[in-house]
Parts: sequence; C-alpha cells; structure tokens
Amino acid sequence: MVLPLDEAVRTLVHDGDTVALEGFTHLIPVAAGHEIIRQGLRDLTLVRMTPDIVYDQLIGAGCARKLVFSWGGNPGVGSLHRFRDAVTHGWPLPLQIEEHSHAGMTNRYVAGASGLPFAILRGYSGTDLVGNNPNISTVTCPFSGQEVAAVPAVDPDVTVIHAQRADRSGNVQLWGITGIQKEAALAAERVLVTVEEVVETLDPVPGQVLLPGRIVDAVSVVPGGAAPSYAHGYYERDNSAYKAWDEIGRDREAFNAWLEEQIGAPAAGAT
Amino acid sequence: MVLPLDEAVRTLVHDGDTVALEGFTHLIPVAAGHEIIRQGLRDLTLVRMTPDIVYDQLIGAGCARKLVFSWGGNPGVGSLHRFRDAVTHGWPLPLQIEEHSHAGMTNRYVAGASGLPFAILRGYSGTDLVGNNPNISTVTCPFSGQEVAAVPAVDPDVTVIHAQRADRSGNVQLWGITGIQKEAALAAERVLVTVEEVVETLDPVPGQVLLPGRIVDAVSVVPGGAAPSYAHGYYERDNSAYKAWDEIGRDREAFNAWLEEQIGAPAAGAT
Amino acid sequence: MTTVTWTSDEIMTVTAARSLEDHMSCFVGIGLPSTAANVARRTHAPGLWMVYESGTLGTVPDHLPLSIGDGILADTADTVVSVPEVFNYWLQAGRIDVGFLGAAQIDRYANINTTVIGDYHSPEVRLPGAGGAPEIAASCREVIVIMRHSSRAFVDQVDFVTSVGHGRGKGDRERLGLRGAGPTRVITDLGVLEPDPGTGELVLTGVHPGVEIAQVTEATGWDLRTAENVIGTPAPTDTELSVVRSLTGAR
Amino acid sequence: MTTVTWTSDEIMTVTAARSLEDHMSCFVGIGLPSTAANVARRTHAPGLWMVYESGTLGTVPDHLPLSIGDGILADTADTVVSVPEVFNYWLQAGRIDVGFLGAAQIDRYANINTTVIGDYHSPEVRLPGAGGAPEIAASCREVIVIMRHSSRAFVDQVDFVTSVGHGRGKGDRERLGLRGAGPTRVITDLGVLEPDPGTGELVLTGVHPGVEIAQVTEATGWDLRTAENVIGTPAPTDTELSVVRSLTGAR
Repeated sequence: MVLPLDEAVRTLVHDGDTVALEGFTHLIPVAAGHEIIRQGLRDLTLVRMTPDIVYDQLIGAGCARKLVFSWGGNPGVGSLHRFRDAVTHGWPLPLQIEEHSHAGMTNRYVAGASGLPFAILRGYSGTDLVGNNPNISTVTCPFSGQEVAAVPAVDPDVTVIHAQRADRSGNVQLWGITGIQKEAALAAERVLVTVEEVVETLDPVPGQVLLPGRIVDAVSVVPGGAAPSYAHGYYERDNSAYKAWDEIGRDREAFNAWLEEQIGAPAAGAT
Repeated sequence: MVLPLDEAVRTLVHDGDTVALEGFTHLIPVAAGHEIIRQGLRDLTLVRMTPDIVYDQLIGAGCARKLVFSWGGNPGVGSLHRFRDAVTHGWPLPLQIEEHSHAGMTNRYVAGASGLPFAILRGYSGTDLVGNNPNISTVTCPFSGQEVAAVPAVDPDVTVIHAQRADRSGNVQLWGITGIQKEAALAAERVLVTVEEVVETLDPVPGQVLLPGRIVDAVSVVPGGAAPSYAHGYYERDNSAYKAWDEIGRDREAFNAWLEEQIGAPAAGAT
Repeated sequence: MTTVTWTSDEIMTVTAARSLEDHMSCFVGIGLPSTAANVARRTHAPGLWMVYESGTLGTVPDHLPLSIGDGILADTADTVVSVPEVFNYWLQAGRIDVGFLGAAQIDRYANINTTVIGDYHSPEVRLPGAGGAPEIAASCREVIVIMRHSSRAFVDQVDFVTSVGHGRGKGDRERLGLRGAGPTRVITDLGVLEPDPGTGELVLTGVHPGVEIAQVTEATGWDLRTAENVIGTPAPTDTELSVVRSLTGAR
Repeated sequence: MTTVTWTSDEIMTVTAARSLEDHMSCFVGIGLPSTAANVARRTHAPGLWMVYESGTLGTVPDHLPLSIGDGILADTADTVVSVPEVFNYWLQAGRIDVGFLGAAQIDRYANINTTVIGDYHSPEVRLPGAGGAPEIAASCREVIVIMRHSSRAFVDQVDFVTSVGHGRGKGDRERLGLRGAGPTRVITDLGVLEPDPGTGELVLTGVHPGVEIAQVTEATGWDLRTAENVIGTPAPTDTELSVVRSLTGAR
C-alpha cells in the first residue's frame, strides 16, 4: 500500500493510459508528474480541469498524445508556452485537445464517480465549444421537455492526487480547498496518492475529505510533493516559481535544460 | 432571521404547499412538524425520503393531501398505522402517494438543488414502481446508447430541517449523519431551520455541513426540537418513544387523544 | 458435556453471517441483516467493511443500532458521507460486494416485495416501501436475503416487485441492465435457498440442524425444488452464539 | 489643495467596484475582477458575498489572491465546498447575483472569447480556454465584464464564442435557454459600454475623466454607437484609490 513514488508510478501508470492529475490550485501532484516524465511514459491522454505548469512540463516532455481540459494556463501569470508550442507547432509532438468548460469537466468526473455513462448540466448552450467537441451533446427532459447539455463520464485509468496525510491502511485525508479530487479518485480504475506524511491515526479535521483505503491503490510519502502549489497547513504556494516558469517554458532550449537538470530526463526534441 | 417557531411556520408554510421535512434518522424536525399540526395547515404535499412518526402524525391530523416518499415506517419498530389508515381507509382524508426508491428521491433532491429539471440514475429497472409512478422515466445516453432512469427534480415550496447550531446571521451548522438536508434546503424556495442553540461564532466541526445564511429564511431556537430522534452531541435517540408510538398510532381514538393532549390540536375526524 | 441449543433466528443469523468473507464491503439493511453483519465482523470477518444507507462508511458499532442512522454508526465510521454520495458514489458505482436485505415477500425467482400485500391501489397490507432495496439489489456484486420462512412470505409471484431478483428467469437481469449478480442466497430460519444456475429459480440447497426438507417445502408457497445434495447447516459454535446473544441482548 | 491622479487600470477597477451593491453574491474571476470585487468589499459593499470557483463561499481575503484557489480564500470563507458543489448547487442553480469576468476578446453583442485568436484548429494565439466562464455567463443574474480597451480586443465578431453574451442580438439568450440577463456592463480603462435594451448591441454609455468619446470609438473594432447621454465617470475618491493601491501594492 505504501510504496516509494518511483515504484508506485511504475506499477500504476502505463504508456497509453488516460491519466488525471487533479488538485484545484491546491495540492497539485507535481512530484508525481515529474516522476511520470522521468520514467518516460508516452502516449498518455492527460485529463485535468486546470492544466498548469506540471502539465506544461508533461506536454513539453512529450508524454502526452491528448489533453482533455477546461482551462490551461499559468494561474496569475499567463500562458503555458509548452502547451501552446505543442498545439500550434506540434513540438515535440502534436497534441490533440478536447476542450470543455469547468462545469462540464466537473460533471464528467461526477458521472465517472457515480458509475453513470454521462452527466447532464445547464451549460455550453450557444458556445463554439459545442461544434468543436463531439463529447458535448444534449438530452431532453422526459418530464418538462427542456433540453439540457450532456457530457460523457470521464473514467481515468489512473488518477493521481496529493494529500496532506494517510494512514498505513491507505485511508487518505485532505482538507482546505478540496476541489474535484474525491470525484477524480472515485472515477478512476486505479488511484495513486502522494502525501506529506503517513500518520498512525487520522484525527478528523474540519472540512476534510477522507478517501477510504479500499479505493486507493498506492500511497507514496513525498513531503513537498505539491510544490510549487501548496499544501494547506504544511506550506504556502511558491508564487515566484510560477512566475519563473514563464521564462523557462517560453524557450525550447531552456525547457530542455530544465528537463535534464531538474528532472533528470532526456531533452524532448530537436529545438 | 431568528424567529419564534410559531411565527416562522406562519410566515413560511401555507396551505397547499409542497413541504419537505428532512433528516435521515438524525435531526428530524419533529417540533416544527408539531407546529404545522397545531396551526392546522391543510392540503400539503408532504415530501420526505423516510416518513416516520412525525409524518404519521401529520397525516393522521389531516394536514396532507399527498405523500412523496421512498420508505415509510417506524424505524426499528414496524409500520406507520396512521399512514396505513389513510392509504387503506382514507382516514381522516384520502392520501395520494407517489413512491420512489431512496436512490431516486436522493437524486430528485440533487436535481432540485442543482437547478436542473431532472436527474439521471441507474435505478428502478424492472420494478413495479415504474408502472405506478409517472415521475419515473428513462433517457438514453447520447454517447453510449445506454438507457438510464430519469426522475424530475423535487422543488419544495418549503424545506424544514433541524440543526445543532446557527449564528445570528442565519448560518446553520449541522454534523453527524448529515443525510439529504443540504440538498433538500438548496432545492427549496423557502427554508426554515430549527436549532438547538444560536451561538456567536460557529466554530468548525469535522464532518459539518454549513448552510450559508443567505439560503435560510428563518431560524427558530427549539432545544430538543428533534426528539424523539437525536441531535448528535446534544441528546440521544429516545427509542422508547418510537416503540410507544406504535400503540398510540394504532388506534384512532388514542391518536386523537394524543393530538388534543400533546399537541393542543383538535381531533382529526370521526373515529 | 455441553448441550448447545439455539433459536431458529439464531441459526439464521449465524448462517447469514458465515456468508460474508473478511474484508468484503457490505451494504447493511436494518434488522436481521444488521445483526448478521455485526456477528460476522465479531467472528471470522473482523475486516468486514459495513456501509449503512445513512452514509456511514466502514462503521464498527459497539452495539446493534436500532435504525440505519443511529449515532453510534457515525461515531465509529471511517467517514460519514451524505446520502447522495452513499447512493451515487458507493452503491450505484458498483463498489459494494454484498447487499444484505430483508423482505416481506420473496418469490420463486427471488424477486422481493417490501411495498404492499394485495393490490397496489387498494392494498391489503401497506408495507414501508422500497427504501434503498431496488438499487441495492441492482448494483451490489451479489445480494443475500435474510427472512423467516412461511408460505405467506415465500410466494410463487410477489404482489409487487419492489426489487428485482432474477426477474422471470435467467437472462432477465442482463436484459434489464442490472449489473450485479442479484440474490445468490436466501437464508431463512429453516435453511438456505439458492438460484439454479441454469434457470435462476430458487432451490433448496441447505437445511438447518433438526429441520426436515418437508418442513421447508411446506413453508414455501410454490413447488420448491430441492438440490441434489442438500447440505446440513453446521450448528452454531459457542462463540457464534455468545456473539449473537451479546448483540441481541438475549440471555 | 490635493491633486488626485490615477492610472487607467485604477479607474477601471474603481468603476467596476461601484457596480456591485452591498450584500450581493458575486462569482469572482481572477485578475481585474478579483481586484474590483475586493475594492467593493472594502468600500461601499462590506457585505459583498464573494464566491471563487475553487469552492470558497463568502470569502473575505485580507490580501489579493494570485490564483482562484489560494489558501487565504479557504481560510477566510464562510464555508469551502467541492468544485461540483460550487458549479452545480451555487452557480447552475442561479444563486449568484453577479458574475465578474475578464476576456481576451469581446464583440458587438458582448460575446466573449477566452479560447483562441484565429482559427480554432490552427490558432494564431492559443488562450487558456473556457474555465468557469460559459456557465458564469449563462447562469448569474447578470454579468459584468472588465477588460482593457483596444481594437484587437473589442471586435465585431469574436473568433470563438467561449461564453455567450447577447448572441446575435436580442432574444438569443432566451432562445438558447440562458437564464441570466447576460452582460449588463462592460467596464474598460476608457469607459463603460452597456447593451442597447432593444437590440443587445453594446453602446458607449460612460467615459472616464479626461477620455474623449473619439478615443473610445477609435479603440473599438466595430462602429461603436454612443448613447444619447454619455455619462462622465466620477473620479475615484481618495479612499477608493488608497484601497486599490493597498490591494495591488502600488504606492
């Protein structure tokens, strides 16, 4: 249950998988993302509501074939340059994209967690997302005749999240902004959780989400594993790292140098 | 915002309303139900997943025209005799019933809270509930072609719940088994909450549901207002009262005596 | 020398408890199912993960709750979730191994009635209704039914299908889109019935000590078939009986 | 005698802040909208109920968050709910009075683009995408857009409709089933645009001190109509400016 991160990623994540790394600004599983890059995983369909710098890094490193998302940016800073480069120039690889709104992605995870084939919502109506994404449709209410939007469930092969704590049975506890992690974990076939620490007893915390150990496949202890995002009660968001990423991400050579020096991964493609 | 219970009921509950009193075994708003009887409200459509003794009392007193529910009984004891008498003999009035499963009612409240006209679920398939309730239908997944069940949102005119605490702004805090109260409150046009106490500051409690004051129309301080059900952290379930109700509920005369003596309401009908 | 004696409810409860394996997840209905699940957890299945529909996940009550929402269930749970979550994220999503259900009527194909005896619109007896049962019967990997045997309760066809067992026979569950295996055992105070793998019809596969097969067929409202080998239920052990009695407060 | 001066961002922020009434609920996007909402809360609207899409309801941060999910938002909220809850139970259910949005492009009918400049399949500039905006624009009782004026940003027709404003004119929102009123004001560093009640087309209704109408029409990529009475925005007060500056860290 409690495994070193490299072993957990090797066991649970495979080439070609649909992988969701979730965490809404808070508790982003950055260290696990870096391990996926280090292991050179390929052809992943990456799912995330808010792909930010760790997804920029995964895309830049050539791990992804497709990105399913609703908002891709460097929050509070600007654009994701590796993402842009992949979309507009196919570097290092072409990247398919499937684009939703937050409300749509949210409900796709809810449907996945609920064992339903799809979800309904009031959304998308009149937008150009509709014509550009076959995974946005409509159904009609059999009682009122009203039309509502429909989106298919997202069922990741693996969901990866970061949490504050777990116990030895793999029960996982997270609090603060809890985002979509519960649904993302419940929607997945396999679940990997990196944590700040493993403790003997998970004393209840107000606002907590507790994921029972029976839905968690591996817990890896990675203190600081959400940095440069933050872990409520453990460390703050490192805003300077987000700002610094802008410059690294802008340039293919700077990015490749970062890959080699910071991650220990090979350069991504001819610059 | 903080009103005496009689005034809150007079202001928020009207003849002919659709009224949901929720609380899943825990925190049942019994005192508010008794006030509804005392004020002689009529023609109500009563909604509740688990109508138990307070609904038996409301039905016996002739407040209800219709009951929408998924399980009606005296939990751990047996049947509801006033409910049976209304269904099988129309005493004191005929009672229409609309019957769901818990999963169906739950999702009806979720749809109501979400501003959706209906909800989908895997449910009802093959049961005789389907043919006997026009509010159970199906829709087809536009992506997979799978058929799933559909139920309309429930949108009560008033939802009444009981909670442990509120503050003076009407923020309401409840914990323990939190059931369907959040959704029932959010689904309603008006919300009345009886509480054990009003406090200056709602210190966070693990597992709490906090309902922001802006969705609450009135808070009434009614210590013990959930008895004979229980209020986690305040008092225990009075199992003997549930058992004692069996005998009172069985007999029209005993019930009428109870109405007059315990509630101060007139007898319900010719026995 | 010790003479062990027990009531018919006690052997029913013990037999049901034995159907649960350690570490299974079990959706527990109140009454006999709750007693049986708690016996299992205190005997051979200490890791049994009990879920009550009130939203208490992984609860380990130190006494039997009277209702599905007693405070003790919340106090001792791994976590308490809302009612939408327990039904949508846990039950509907297919995460529960075994559903433990009671019933007022059950029929030849293990369909369950907890709604009405007689006609729905002018019932002879109005029962509590569906509760969680239809979706427990649909979505748990398997269902175990626990109820007392009588020809009024074991009928050829239930008056109202509250929860689908095997429909009108093999293949009906698939046709209806029900994902779990449905009722795999019906445990009564007389013995054990299981669906014939070929037809889905309930047949007698076990009898409790001292019970004659004729007693069971007598107490069944259809022409009950008997398995080739009807197994005799092992008698409750001293430990099992003392656990049952400590829970129910008997003796 | 005091001479008050301010930047164009500052008067934009102050003007946007003034659009919020006390006790309103406001769905706040990051950047300029967040600054404006926090200015309102610290000046004339202390009871403003701010909701960020990360699930923080009724948050009162003591400094400006850099992202929509900073820890300060959770620490100071009335309650933190999950992302499904904030979108389904709060936004979709129509409980939010005002949505405060930014945009990369806006058009004559206040449709908003935050997705791509150029063709969707081979974009000139790839932008972050939709985020919460389509449903904020659909479901809030009204929407206020805050963005800097330029003819690249204010275009006749957006390259991609990420969020619907008034579609192709009056009646389109109803036809599309969008329940809120849509954008009621667009506040820029030059002035204020509002939809014509008859056609839904944005017209110039206000200019900031020192701004000429010609400057605004110049900076607009369509033939901008001007209201009969173009109102001059009142200058920011000392208090407003000091609040803006304390939040943004300027002077």
